[in-house]
Amino acid sequence: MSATPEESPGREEKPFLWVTRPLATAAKQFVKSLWRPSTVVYPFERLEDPKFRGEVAVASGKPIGVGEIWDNYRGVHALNINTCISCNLCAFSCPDVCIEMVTVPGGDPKHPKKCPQIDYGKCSFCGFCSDACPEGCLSMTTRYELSVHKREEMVYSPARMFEVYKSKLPMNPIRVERPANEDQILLDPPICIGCNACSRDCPTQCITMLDIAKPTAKPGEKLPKRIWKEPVINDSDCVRCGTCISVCPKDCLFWGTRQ
Amino acid sequence: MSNVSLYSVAYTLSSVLLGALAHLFPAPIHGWLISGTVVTALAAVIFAAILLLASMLNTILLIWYERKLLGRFMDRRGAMHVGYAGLLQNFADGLKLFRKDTVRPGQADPLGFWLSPTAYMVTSLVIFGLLPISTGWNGGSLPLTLLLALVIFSFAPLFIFLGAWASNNKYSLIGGMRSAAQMIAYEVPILLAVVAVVVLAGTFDLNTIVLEQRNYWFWAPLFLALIVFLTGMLAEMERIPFDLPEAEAELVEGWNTEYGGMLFAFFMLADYLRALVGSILVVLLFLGGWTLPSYVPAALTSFPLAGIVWFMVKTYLVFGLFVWVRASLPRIRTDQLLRLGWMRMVPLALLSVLLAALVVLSHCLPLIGCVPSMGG
Amino acid sequence: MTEMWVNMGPQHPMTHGLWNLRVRIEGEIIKDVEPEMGYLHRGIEKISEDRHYNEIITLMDRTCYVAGLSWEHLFIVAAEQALHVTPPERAEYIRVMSAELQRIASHLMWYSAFVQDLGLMTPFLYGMRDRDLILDLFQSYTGGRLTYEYMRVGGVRSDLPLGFTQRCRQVVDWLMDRFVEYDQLCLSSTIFHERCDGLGVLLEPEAVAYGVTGPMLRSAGSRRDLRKDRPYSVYDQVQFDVATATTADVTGRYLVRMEEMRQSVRIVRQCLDWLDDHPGPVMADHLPRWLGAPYAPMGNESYLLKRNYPTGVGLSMIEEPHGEAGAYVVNDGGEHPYRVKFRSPVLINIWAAKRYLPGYRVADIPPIMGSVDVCVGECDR
Amino acid sequence: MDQEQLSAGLSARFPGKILGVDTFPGTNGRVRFDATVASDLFRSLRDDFHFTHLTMVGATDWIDHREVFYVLWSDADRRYLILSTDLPAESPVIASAVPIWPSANAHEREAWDLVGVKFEGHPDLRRIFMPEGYAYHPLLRSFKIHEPEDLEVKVRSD
Repeated sequence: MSATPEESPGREEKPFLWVTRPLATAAKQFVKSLWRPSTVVYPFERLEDPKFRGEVAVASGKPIGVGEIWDNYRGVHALNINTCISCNLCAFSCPDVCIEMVTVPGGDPKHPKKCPQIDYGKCSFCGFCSDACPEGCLSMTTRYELSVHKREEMVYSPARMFEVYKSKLPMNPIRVERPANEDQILLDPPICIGCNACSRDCPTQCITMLDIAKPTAKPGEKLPKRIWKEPVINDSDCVRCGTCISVCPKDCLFWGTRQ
Repeated sequence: MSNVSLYSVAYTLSSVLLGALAHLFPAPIHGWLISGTVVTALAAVIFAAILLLASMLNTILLIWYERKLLGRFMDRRGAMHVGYAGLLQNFADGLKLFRKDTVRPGQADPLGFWLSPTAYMVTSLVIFGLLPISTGWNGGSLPLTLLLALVIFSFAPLFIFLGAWASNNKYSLIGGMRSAAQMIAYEVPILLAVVAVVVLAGTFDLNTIVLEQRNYWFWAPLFLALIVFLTGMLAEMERIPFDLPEAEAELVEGWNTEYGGMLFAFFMLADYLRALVGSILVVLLFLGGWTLPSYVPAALTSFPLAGIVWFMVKTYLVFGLFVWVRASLPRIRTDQLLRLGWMRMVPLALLSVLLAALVVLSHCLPLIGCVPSMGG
Repeated sequence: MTEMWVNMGPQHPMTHGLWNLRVRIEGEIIKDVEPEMGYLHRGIEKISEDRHYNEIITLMDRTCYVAGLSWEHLFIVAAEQALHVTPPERAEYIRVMSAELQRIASHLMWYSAFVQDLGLMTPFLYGMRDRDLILDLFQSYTGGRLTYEYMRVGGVRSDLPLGFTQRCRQVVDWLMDRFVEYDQLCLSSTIFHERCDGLGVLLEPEAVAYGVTGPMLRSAGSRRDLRKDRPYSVYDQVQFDVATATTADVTGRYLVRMEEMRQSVRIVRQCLDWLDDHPGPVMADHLPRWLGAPYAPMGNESYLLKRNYPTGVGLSMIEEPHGEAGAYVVNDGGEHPYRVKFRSPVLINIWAAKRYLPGYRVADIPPIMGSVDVCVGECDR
Repeated sequence: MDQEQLSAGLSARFPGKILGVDTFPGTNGRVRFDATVASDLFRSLRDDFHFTHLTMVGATDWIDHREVFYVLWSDADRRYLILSTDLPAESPVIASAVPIWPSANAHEREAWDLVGVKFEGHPDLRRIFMPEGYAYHPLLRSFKIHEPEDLEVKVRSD
């Protein structure tokens, strides 16, 4: 058995079972909480309701923030379908792979409109998707009650998240600013075939195909078979979603910094 | 109101019921039904039923009371949704437990396993037949009521140990052994404290003990005995800080780990029954029972059933004291508990017996002065 | 009496999580113990190999569910070292403030659970009630109450909201008063001393040999505190004292943790003063592409070759509420870390139970193991 | 004691077995050593260089070889030291540090469990997190997650 230090700080020589101080402390709290204990009786009183927080604050003297602490809360997502540009960034940024882009009415047949559908059975409410959303159409609200009877009901379709949006709940205002010298999408011109895939699929329509001069073929040299156009990217409109990179058949677009 | 007793109420009820019933039958049965023997027998049954109902209701109310009180000590609310202020919560809990399956572990001994909760419960209930609630409101006045009540009260460790051993679980076994050791150790100071009261009152009859307190309550001369008795009762009731047998941090649920459903409810109810008995004993022995001091205005003591009301108020206040202790003290260890029992409580109890004897011999009290009728 | 093995766990009120303490007892005396871990092993180190650096932060909150921000801090320090990223100073101050608030919250959680193990439930409610105020603070700037996902490689997610420093000061002032109340409930009670004095003694040389760190080591008289010895973030800019005790027992650990909470309040106040005076960015420039806010697909592997990101190894050891936590991050130039290894202080502190538990009674297990402050999430990872 | 002193002292004691000392920010450096002298090196580091704490033991699978790293702490210097050694992938065996630092016990069991490095002389080298009899070492690069059959517990025949 280990050595037992006899002297312990904070211990004074008191008769066995000297317990008046804790009894007094408990009694003090008893008197204090007679009028209104700190409990917020959840289904009837709500934490986000300033009234009850105020009551608790007054009754117990606690410095409880009223209302404003809910501003950044990360709850159920609200999606504004009208402004969604189908950029896929939310789905790409999701660490739990719970966001699936599903077709919603409103797009043209060649270029269907896709909006996120979130499986809350997998979602970890990290907020990366709403941070990533360039248009601010996917936000997190203060709604936190998610219990349902079936697993299928945990999947929120875009229409359902649009209803959340329309219910005008307070929404998380945080928008993460992009780094100042962010990577841009650059082109490797010799590889490009001018196929227009990037321009067609760009959600913000910031890629325009510009004609380039067709070089004159030197004798004995065969010109590459391609369309003589090249994408030009408007950086100020680009949301850095990388759709063009994923659709490029020749891998001629890449991330980089313009020197 | 003093001539109304619980038994007279039961007898009246019985004769009315039987009288009504007798009209339905022809003469021989009619005559037999209204005969004294049958009426008395039914009166006894009704008497027991009323006692059972009252004690059970009080126990359940006690649980509610503890939950609410403990909640306020802890800055929360306690039960509040079922019924007014959660009054029906315990009935809901009981219903839930009643619907649950009672599972006996395969290796557990069936007889001991089933017997011990029942016996524990029954022995706790029997005491209620002996305790006087108010003048006439008791099961009968025996000369040795107090002794009998204490003897039945001390049956509990036997059944706890039986149940613990029978459930064939290591936690239960340790809990059962602790329980037995603890209860046996604290019988001694409790009995010594009671001896002090008996010395002062000169009788073992609880009715007489209460009546002896008409001039002064015994807590004043016997303050030491009161402290010893309260501490011992805490240990006997297995409440914090002496709830080692069911110390849930190390022993899961102690000796009732293996019990579930209604059997667990039996243990739980019996625990609170014992708590109620303990509080009632404190009131009877030290706080003047159903009497109030003479300087209290007569209006407060003369309304119907005033004795019972004041008795219950006192009982619940005493139980509130136990709850207060529970809210502010941690649990102590077995060896410390036994050390406290044998080395502090027994000497204190002996000292209080001595004090009681001195008070009786000198016919005088420290603060109140000399009273001629003192000492039985 | 014969000896017997008792399984305390994996479902047992003493364990505070999922682990199993096998105890060989003779009567009520402990003869030998054998901790068994792994019931909560989620393979966080393996999952990390498949994730972006910032996405690992969501795992860190779940590694230790009572000290999420501390573990985020731990990983971020290592990842920044491996990725050669320097965060702005304001972000460092916010991190230190968060880590210290988290330390108070974690210690309050410990206090609640520990005293409840002693059989007293009132402090549990008090501790949880007061911890809620800190969670409110966290919610106001991270958006979460338990899983914060706040720190990022190169900074933090967002700046503090308006009026935060004011409210935070109110909260810590209020907490300072509550600490007195906690001591009244425990230290002023003779029963508490009867239960805790001289229990679980682990003297300094043994503690060092068994790798025990944190409050358990400091309660044995050691002054080892990584915040002082090897200051990370901006701990060299703030003044505080290392809390120590000399008894090496449960009471000593209680005293150390209580004093640490007071010192944490001191650090938080200094950080708040600094943050009031120095507005600025909270995110570093010059981040690799996949560390920026949106995580777009990299396209093809050739991208990495074109950018030629540097490789590196990061090691961070920080003073987490439970002890010294470590992270070892190997960056091979890719989007994901090649290897992430964490050191869990709790695992080692539990492991030393073989040394500090035998000889005491069964009834002493809850206070002793409670004083270790077990968090199985970080132990099993 | 700074990095040069340490490096010189170690090289003098173990000639040819210290493969190099790299600088590592915030520590006394990263010492790469030959695994054959592991036990003596540990003893020397504890007794002569006062690295009293063993803070962390871990292993990395580099596919062609496995790296075992140790993080030590010296109370005298208030600095860390990283030790690192490469083991062949086919037989990753190294002497255990438990006789020198008892705290290595859990760390080495973890390294054995997750990366499959064997520590000779360890008193109780069992799995610590994965179930007993599990067929894989999950932190090897060859172990792929998201394969349900791998997630089931497989008990080896031996």
